[in-house]
Amino acid sequence: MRRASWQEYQKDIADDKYYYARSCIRQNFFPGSEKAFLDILGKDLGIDIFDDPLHTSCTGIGYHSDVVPLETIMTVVARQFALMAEAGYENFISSCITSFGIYNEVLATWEEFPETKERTRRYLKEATGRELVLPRSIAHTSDIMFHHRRAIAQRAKHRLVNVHTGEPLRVVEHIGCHYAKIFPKSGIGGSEFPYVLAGMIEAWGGDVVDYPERRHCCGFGFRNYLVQANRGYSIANSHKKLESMAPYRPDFIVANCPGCAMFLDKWQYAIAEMEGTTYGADGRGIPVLTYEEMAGLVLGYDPWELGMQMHQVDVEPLLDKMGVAYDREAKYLGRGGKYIGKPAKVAVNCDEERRIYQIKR
Amino acid sequence: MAKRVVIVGGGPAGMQTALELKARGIEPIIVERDVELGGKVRDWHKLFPSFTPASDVLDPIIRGVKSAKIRCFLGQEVRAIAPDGVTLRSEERIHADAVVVATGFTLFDAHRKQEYGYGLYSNVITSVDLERMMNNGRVTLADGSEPRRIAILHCVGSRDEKVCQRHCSKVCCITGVKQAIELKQMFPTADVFNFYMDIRMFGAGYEELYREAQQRYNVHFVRGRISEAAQTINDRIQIKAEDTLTGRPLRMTVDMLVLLVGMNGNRDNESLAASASLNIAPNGFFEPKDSFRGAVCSQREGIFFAGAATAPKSLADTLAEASMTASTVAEYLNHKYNTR
Amino acid sequence: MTFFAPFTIPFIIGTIFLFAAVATKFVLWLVRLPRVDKRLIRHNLFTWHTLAAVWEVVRESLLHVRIFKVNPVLGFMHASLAFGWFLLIVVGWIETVAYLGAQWVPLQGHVFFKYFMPINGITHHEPLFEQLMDALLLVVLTGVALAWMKRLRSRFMGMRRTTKHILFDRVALSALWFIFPARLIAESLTAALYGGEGFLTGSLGHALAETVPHDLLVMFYEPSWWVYSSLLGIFFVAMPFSRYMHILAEIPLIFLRHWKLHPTAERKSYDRFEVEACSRCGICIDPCQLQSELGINDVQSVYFLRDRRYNMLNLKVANNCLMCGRCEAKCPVGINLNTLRLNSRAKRRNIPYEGRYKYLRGLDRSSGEGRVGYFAGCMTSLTPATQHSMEQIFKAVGEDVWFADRDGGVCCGRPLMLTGETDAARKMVAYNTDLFRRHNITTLVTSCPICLRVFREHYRLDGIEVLHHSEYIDRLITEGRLSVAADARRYTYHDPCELGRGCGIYDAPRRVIAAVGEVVEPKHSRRDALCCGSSLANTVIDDSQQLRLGERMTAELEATGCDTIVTSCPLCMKAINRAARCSVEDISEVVAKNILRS
Amino acid sequence: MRNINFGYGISRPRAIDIDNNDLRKSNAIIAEMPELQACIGCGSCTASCTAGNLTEFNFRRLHTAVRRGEYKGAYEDINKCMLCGKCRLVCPRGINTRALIMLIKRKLGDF
Repeated sequence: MRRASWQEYQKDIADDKYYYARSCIRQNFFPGSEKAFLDILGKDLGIDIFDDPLHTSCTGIGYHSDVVPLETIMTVVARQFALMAEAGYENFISSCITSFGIYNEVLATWEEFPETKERTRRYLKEATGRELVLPRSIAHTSDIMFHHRRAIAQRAKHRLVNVHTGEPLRVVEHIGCHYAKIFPKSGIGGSEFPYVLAGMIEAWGGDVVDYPERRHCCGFGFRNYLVQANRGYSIANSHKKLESMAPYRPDFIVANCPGCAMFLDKWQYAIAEMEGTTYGADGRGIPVLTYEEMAGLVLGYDPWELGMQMHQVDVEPLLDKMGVAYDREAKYLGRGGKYIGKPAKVAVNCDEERRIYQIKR
Repeated sequence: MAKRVVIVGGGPAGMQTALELKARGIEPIIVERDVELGGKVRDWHKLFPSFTPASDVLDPIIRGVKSAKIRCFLGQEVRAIAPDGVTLRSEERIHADAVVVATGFTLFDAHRKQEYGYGLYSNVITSVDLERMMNNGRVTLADGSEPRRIAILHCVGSRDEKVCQRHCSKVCCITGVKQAIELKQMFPTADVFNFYMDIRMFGAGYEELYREAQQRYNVHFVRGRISEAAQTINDRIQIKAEDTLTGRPLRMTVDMLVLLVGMNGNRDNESLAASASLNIAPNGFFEPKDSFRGAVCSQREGIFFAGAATAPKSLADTLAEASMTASTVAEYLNHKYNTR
Repeated sequence: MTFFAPFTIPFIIGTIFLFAAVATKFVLWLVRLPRVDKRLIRHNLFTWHTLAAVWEVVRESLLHVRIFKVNPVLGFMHASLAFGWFLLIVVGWIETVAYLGAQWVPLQGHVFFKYFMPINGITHHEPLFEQLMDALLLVVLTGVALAWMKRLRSRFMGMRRTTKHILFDRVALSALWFIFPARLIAESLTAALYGGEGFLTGSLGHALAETVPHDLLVMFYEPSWWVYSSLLGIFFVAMPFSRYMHILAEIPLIFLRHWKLHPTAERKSYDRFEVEACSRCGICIDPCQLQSELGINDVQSVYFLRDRRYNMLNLKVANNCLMCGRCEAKCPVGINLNTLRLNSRAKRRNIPYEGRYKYLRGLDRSSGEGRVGYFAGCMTSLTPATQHSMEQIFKAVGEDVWFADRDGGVCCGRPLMLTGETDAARKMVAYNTDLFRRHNITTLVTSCPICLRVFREHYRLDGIEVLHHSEYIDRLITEGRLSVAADARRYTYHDPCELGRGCGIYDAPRRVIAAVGEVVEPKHSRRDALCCGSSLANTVIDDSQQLRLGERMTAELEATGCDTIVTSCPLCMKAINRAARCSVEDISEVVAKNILRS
Repeated sequence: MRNINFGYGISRPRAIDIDNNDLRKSNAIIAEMPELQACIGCGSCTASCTAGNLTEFNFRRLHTAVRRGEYKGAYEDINKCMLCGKCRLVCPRGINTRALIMLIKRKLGDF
């Protein structure tokens, strides 16, 4: 197989006993995904995973936006590790790609410049009274999902196959930049052909789409999105990717980074508003899934339990293709049948409402 | 009795050294890993800067070796070397009065520059593949059609710390110019873009050929290294680079991407050097005794170098150096046996 | 007597056509003259300028004195044809009067007088006229013979190359070649049949009468006059559209010129007189170095004027000229070839762009203070030795100098003018004029002849004396402000085109060099000096062609056996430096090296 | 189509897009003066440039961009040139830069 080189870089991933660090963005935009991850590992696969209520944000967004200094973030990271050790774990897994990059960067810095490590040890002690302990392994949660992909395949209720045609679904995988572009060795498959999501897709019956702008950043880029003046640049990146993948007519996009999944989904709506272009075979957008949502669907989870109603792009066409049963009426109903509101439709031409956002110039 | 010299490697350097030693009444023995003499030049179509067919240069040398009845161990690999002979993998030992290391270089494996998708995308080929295609008489895309736009990328596996090859392979620039001209001759309406970091035209006639490629053949030279290549839906290659001379990123789709692969130190250099306590330079090639007066001598008496074993060299340089090696070896033997 | 015969019809038609066509042309051109030119005419019409013009018409239109000076054989050819024919007409008219008194005779009566009034029909014979007319015919025929010769072997006429002509020219030329031989035959036949005493036609007539049967002579008699008349008719019809228009166009041109009209950077109606006054003699071809060194033979002034006249001028021809002025210096009609070439370029590519050169506003990079301004010129920054030497000279004479462009100035505008962008150049002219004025200088010294020329011709710098640095240095030496030591070196001076032919400065630099060493002249010098080939005026020839021109002219300079080649233009300097084996110096360097400190 | 004012749009890429650039003019320029391709990007022209001394005019970058089919702003920019010809004197490849400037001007705007 030509893609063999995608598997070239491999890394050691622990089989069990994970210390789970959450993602700021995902808790807000994809709360169902983190829950699904814990459920899949804990309940379906029976793996020991600890979701520690004491841990905090890694402050990565602040760091990349130049508001959190290096010493601070190192101390925060050291505290997370200390919490892990105190909880009796040594395999640190992070739900966020930004955090994953931060942890790797901090560990590499400590190794290259031991004085920074000593300084952090002191700060940690002074600030929290905790001791610095290094984890035995660091992995991203998508690495963990990849690691257990075959076990999930064995338990699959659905496969990434169009049940009407029997054809494999065409899946675009998008890897967060900080997964392997900072340290190629930190990602499965390296930076050029990361295999982490492709491995899951292939294990679960789908076809990976390799399109020209596959490597390109989604455009989040922290300051590029956070500062409104730069936001046009941010959306231009997603636009470039969507333009490039469109000819391949993908059935859905799967991403392993909080920002990417959010942007590739939400920008489709913004692009539709700005350019009148809606992507996807039927002009209804290309659904964007997290890998937990993808795994959840494969394992037969209810899509609304997974939080897929939070997406801007409707996922129903995909669910229909996969033959996943769902309650159309219950989509926007929360606990106790309460209406939770719904996002604007991506296909803007179908939208009757006309709204103007008041944005200060 | 004639003095005997074992030459490790049956490429141009080894053969030329053998011929010149033979002419001096010394008995050369060639040990070649391949089953045929000739080395990598055998795959080459035409030589820069004169477009001389490679066989016009190589064939007379091979014929010379055969007609001089020089003993050749073909398909035999040398495991260890010493001033008094070599040991083959078969543990057979060949005694000699001196040894010449003419093991040449190893081509850079283009797979290692993953971002260019060699072996993955159907129309990404190396300069060596292109020569082979030209030798077979037809250059086409994977689907058999003619390329209309071709990119040639310089310095693949040269001057690149990311693949631990810091040195310049010296001959790729002029090869890129030569191949661009050959492609334009084959496909006059095609656009050829050479992406380079520096153009190093060190030899006689090279700069002139470069200018001819630019002005007469309208080859586009873009100063900038391609950062990544990706296959498009119709099997073309989308490439990204910076056009550093305009200071702007540049992107385009080409039908064919030719990677000018560099020369690396021979992959056996480490083990051979270890067997005889020779030095390996940081660039992976053998380190000669000194670069000026002892360029073909090793640190050990009785072991000599010829050709690209010590550094990337053109064929002309290799042949010239082989002559120097032969005379140095002859003088060494003369001195050694007459003063004893 | 009616003086009519059917054979005169072609002649009459031709003559009427000619007069109508030429009159139309002249009237149109004059009417279309810009107001300034018309005012000049009114102003100068009744002055001695008009008399001078009449004298020049005689000298040039009839006698072709200037061609005589360039090439005597060619001069004789033109004079014999023009003046000979003119006298034939005048004497013929007198002859008619002598025979018939002051009665009105139609034109054809004069021209075909021999036909209408053969000897045997005349009561009182005037042999003097007959001999005179024969003599004049012989003179004209000699001219025709030379013209034939020129066509066949131009070298015989002292020309390496002659003009290639268009169809109209060929028709007119062929007619002209045979008009006078036809007249000879017609008049000789007349003499054979009706008698004649002329030494040419009469003798030939007698010979014919003796050798040719009478019937044949009768048979050919009328047709021979038909041929003569037809050739005249054809020639007259072709004339206004062929190069022979010059015969007529040159006359008003001479008057206009004496009334101070001249061509300008913009095309105007006056140009038509100059363009059509070109006789396409081809004298401009030989001096052209593009032709002699590079073998380019379709761009010379003669072809340029031809193409422009017939509206088939293309950019490549208009642009492919060094504007060295060597052809202009030799043009017997004195056409302003460079100016016409320039305004052709302007017509084709002067598109003003509004936002252009906005960046000049408020710019001042000058330094120093003084009544003398020094404008080195853009190119001089590539020959810093010149700049340095000038500074040394200024220092030696204690001159306070304002440096206009030591830190990079604004171009003088001439390069733009040379490519025809006169409107754009005006912005530069305005900028620099303002700059010079603001700094209150009284003398402006420049080291670049290109700048010098534009300063003198296009800048309005009243109150500021503009000098080339060679003139300035010459003045310093003459006034005794600067003393230089003599050395034993032999110097060959190269006249830059813009300085020599352009500004007429030949002696000042030579005097300066002579103060230092010996001046040896190359084969071509002064008005005849060769161009270095790097002229900014030419944008067509490539680098190798520039180099070849430079090499050839440098070889000629070196052939003098000099120690040092001296020039006074940074462009020439660069061109000579590329090719020279001996040392090359700017005139300022020669001086600066030899300054005597008091 | 634009119903909402987001306060920003999709930025156009800065990249030179050879695939979508109209190369006809640049091809015509190169065909007329193939010596342009002989440029080795040494920058002598720009370094010596009279206009470049006073503005940001950069002839080397300009003609390189034009060759890649980037014409935007090139005409306005090239009009900063005063045609003084210093660049032609310093070009190591002997390129007839003045003719080139006139040619580019002609192809991009004049006439």
